[in-house]
Amino acid sequence: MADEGMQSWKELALGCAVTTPGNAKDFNTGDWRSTRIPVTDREKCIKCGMCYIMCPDMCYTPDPDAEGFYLWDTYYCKGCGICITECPKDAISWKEEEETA
Amino acid sequence: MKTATAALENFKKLSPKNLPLDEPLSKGHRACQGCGEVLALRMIAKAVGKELIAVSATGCMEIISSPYPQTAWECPWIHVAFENAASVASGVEAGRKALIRKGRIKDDGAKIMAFAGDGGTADIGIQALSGAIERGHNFTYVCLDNEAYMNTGVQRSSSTPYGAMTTTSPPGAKSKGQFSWKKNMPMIAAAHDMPYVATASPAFHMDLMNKVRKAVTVPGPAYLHVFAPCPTGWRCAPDISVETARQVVQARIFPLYEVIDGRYVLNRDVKKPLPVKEYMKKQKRFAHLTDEDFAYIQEKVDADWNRLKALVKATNPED
Amino acid sequence: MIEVRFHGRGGQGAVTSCELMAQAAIAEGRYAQAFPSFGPERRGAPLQAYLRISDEPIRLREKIYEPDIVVVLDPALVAGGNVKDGLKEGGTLVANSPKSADDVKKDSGFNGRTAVVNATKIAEEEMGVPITNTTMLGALLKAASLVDKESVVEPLKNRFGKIAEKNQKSLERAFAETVIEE
Amino acid sequence: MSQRVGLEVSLACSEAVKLANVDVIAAYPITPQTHIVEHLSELVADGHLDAEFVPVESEHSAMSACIGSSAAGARTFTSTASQGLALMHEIVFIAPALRLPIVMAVANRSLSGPISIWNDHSDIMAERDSGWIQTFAENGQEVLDLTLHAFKVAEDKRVCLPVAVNMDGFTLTHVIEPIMMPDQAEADAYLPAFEPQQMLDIANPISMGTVGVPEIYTEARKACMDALDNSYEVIKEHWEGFAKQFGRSYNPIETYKTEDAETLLVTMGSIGETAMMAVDQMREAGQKVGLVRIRLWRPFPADDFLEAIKGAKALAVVDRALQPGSDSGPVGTELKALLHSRGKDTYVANFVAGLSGRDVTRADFRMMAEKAAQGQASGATMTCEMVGVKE
Repeated sequence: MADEGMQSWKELALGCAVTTPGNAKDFNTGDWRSTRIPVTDREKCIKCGMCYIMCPDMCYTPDPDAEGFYLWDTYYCKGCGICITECPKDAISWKEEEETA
Repeated sequence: MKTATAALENFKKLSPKNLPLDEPLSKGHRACQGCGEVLALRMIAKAVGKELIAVSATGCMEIISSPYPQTAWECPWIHVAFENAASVASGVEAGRKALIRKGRIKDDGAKIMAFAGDGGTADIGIQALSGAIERGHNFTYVCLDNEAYMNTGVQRSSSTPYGAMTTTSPPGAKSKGQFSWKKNMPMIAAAHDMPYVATASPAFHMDLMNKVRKAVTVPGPAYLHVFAPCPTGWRCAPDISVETARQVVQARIFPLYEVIDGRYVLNRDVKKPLPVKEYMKKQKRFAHLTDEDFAYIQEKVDADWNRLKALVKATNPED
Repeated sequence: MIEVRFHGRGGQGAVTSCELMAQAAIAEGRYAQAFPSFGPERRGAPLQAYLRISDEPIRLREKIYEPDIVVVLDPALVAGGNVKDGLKEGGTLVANSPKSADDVKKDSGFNGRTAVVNATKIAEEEMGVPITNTTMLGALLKAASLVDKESVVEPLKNRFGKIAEKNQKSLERAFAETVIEE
Repeated sequence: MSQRVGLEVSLACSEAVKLANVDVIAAYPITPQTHIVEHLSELVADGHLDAEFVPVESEHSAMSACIGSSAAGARTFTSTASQGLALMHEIVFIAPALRLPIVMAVANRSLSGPISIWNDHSDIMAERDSGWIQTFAENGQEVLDLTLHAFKVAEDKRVCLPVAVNMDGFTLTHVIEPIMMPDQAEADAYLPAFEPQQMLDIANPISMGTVGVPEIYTEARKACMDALDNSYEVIKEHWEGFAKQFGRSYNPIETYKTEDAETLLVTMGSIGETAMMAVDQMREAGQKVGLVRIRLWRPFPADDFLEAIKGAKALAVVDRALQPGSDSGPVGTELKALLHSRGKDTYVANFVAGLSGRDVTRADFRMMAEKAAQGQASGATMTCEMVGVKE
């Protein structure tokens, strides 16, 4: 819960511990991105996973519907562009966000 | 004592096909765009997986992962202060050791890791680190080296490279920027005659993750020195963090090597090095340097590389 | 309550003397305090240690300013000038010295009751070392029945293990050879 | 069966830690605490105590390692003094914030400079506001008893706070005196095994020591303040339990001949027993003087104190530490603020005595009590006096 314990001191966990592991996942770092998003051209993609392993924000996850491809997550992508620079096949490129909306 | 050598005899390497899926560091952390440090941290945590108990020093990685009431840690995690990650980790290790011996907790194979930045390691934390290594606690200490105090706004540390501009090593009429050579932390760690020391870079992720696995496999202390590009502090584009982490190795500035029971192993022999100028020119922290300065730095980099090669030769007499 | 001040040198075991006496008294069901002078003195430097023994619980935590008894472990400290400091008029000086009680009185400047024994000689002969702390307990016990002599046997054993017997013998000899002059 | 033994007080402290079956000791040697850790390392080396002895490279790391060990779920002890406590200072505050029940023996010694190894309370007073429960022992028996009690209180799930047991350096630590030493069965009956409320466990991950953003820092501190306040009842309860188990009873505030007393000495630590003797002397001389000893310093037992002094006209409050720039010592400040906030006009004469091993004698106590009585009678301004300072 994102606002756990923010109301009253009486509701804080012992020693201000956070007892819900990984609840930062609720936090929308996609807000940090400006207008551009990385878009993968699946024609060029060789499923090497560099985007998956090199993303500091863990925005790429294996696509359950398309074996071997990776899905990009708008909720976390801060728009750093590492995936674009590191893609060995230049399969990922910037697109204006409106174009894909 | 060949502690590490024996423990690594049957070491099974990770391959790109069998990467662990768990991410002990979760999404939603608040690191800067293109942060090379959080990328390295993510890879390290991933390499360990569900068995990780993490101790963080105060610094970027602590701040961005734990603003109450959120945590980006899926694993047990503790932060106490800036300079004491190694001592906190030694306490965690000692506590668990006693409890396991007394049968009060089961030996679940947890791996204790301490994470600190270069300031928390090479400067204010070096005493605690040295003590913890010397006492032989079974833990892995990871220095995430972004070459300055980034958390507080890019002040110089003893790990800042010569010539770099920081907010406390500004270039000026009487200054080249950072006035001293970068402190050689991995070799300082190795001087403790500890079982396992390694350098790594997130650009070489398989090398990095395998070194992490080795570090946690080896009984006793292990030290990892991980290069961690900081686009914010180094004043470069966020998309080139990995490229920077690659080029620093290709320029022989940050060689990838291991020290296993005192034996130096060069993991990547760079035959045709990139000139240091090529590496440095993309980072505005070096923008004020002249060709003369680059030549001066190149000389030092070459000398350090030769020393490392000599150490490899000296400690591998059979080769 | 009896208050005793020991004069010795760092390394001569004055603190151990106090400790053994305190433990003997406590073993008798009585009360005691033993404490060193809390100084920066190192081996060889003159120092003092203190002992209180009482039949009642001891509440006093002042230093000992007016001892009933002063014990000097090292002959060279007798003439040091400060052994008689605060020593009560009716008190007793117990000194390790090869000299006569009269000479000890002259050297120390204390004219009251004085007990003298050549503890260094006894310790050398019985234990092969010139450490007089346990030997001088024999002299102290002869001069004042602070505790039953038998009560010291156990603490000596606990403290010295194998060499307790030699210490015990040295103590007994000092007890026998101490000369007291009123 | 408890046994009556003659033992150095430092060793009695170590023996209490052994009776507590502590899991981890992380400590760095410093005078006058050394005998405590030396003896503990011996107990571990000889196999008499099954614990990890972590010989850290500094006190800063001692407290850091204690935090790690306690967070791992281990019963944890450390001990220090003076400069060591000062070096630890930064981390001292973090233990209660993380709600870790660490027990620390402080062999109280003055702070530099000038460097001085002797006893006063300036070291612990610099940690006064750290959020630790703080008790002061008056004699060797109390050192042992308060140490056992400290674990019991710290680990109580209603408390979960660290406890500092203060014992005057040298004046207590280096004295051999009679101690009633409980046996292991008695100690176990009083202090069961540690059951941590939360710990670093890969089966149940938690994050400890997160960033306190402005929206939460105030609440986090309030929660700790509340925990410290609430520990008072538990502290008393476990002293009552101790009395039942061992026959020795303790209270947050102890009184001696306070009934009908017009002037009260107020002390903390080992000078209390000498003060009692001074009271006896003054009573014999017909003076209506009594003594109040503060055993529990944090949380301060305000109501007990007010009850203890209710009939008195004047207090002679003996501080063992300076509070430079203030017109009182730390205890004096505490008591004056309390009296004022409760609308009491009891006269307070504040003295700082016994700095760094300077003896506090019966004569000193008589002088202080007399000055307090005279001050009250004449309505003199209440300034703080450094006892025995050479002009």
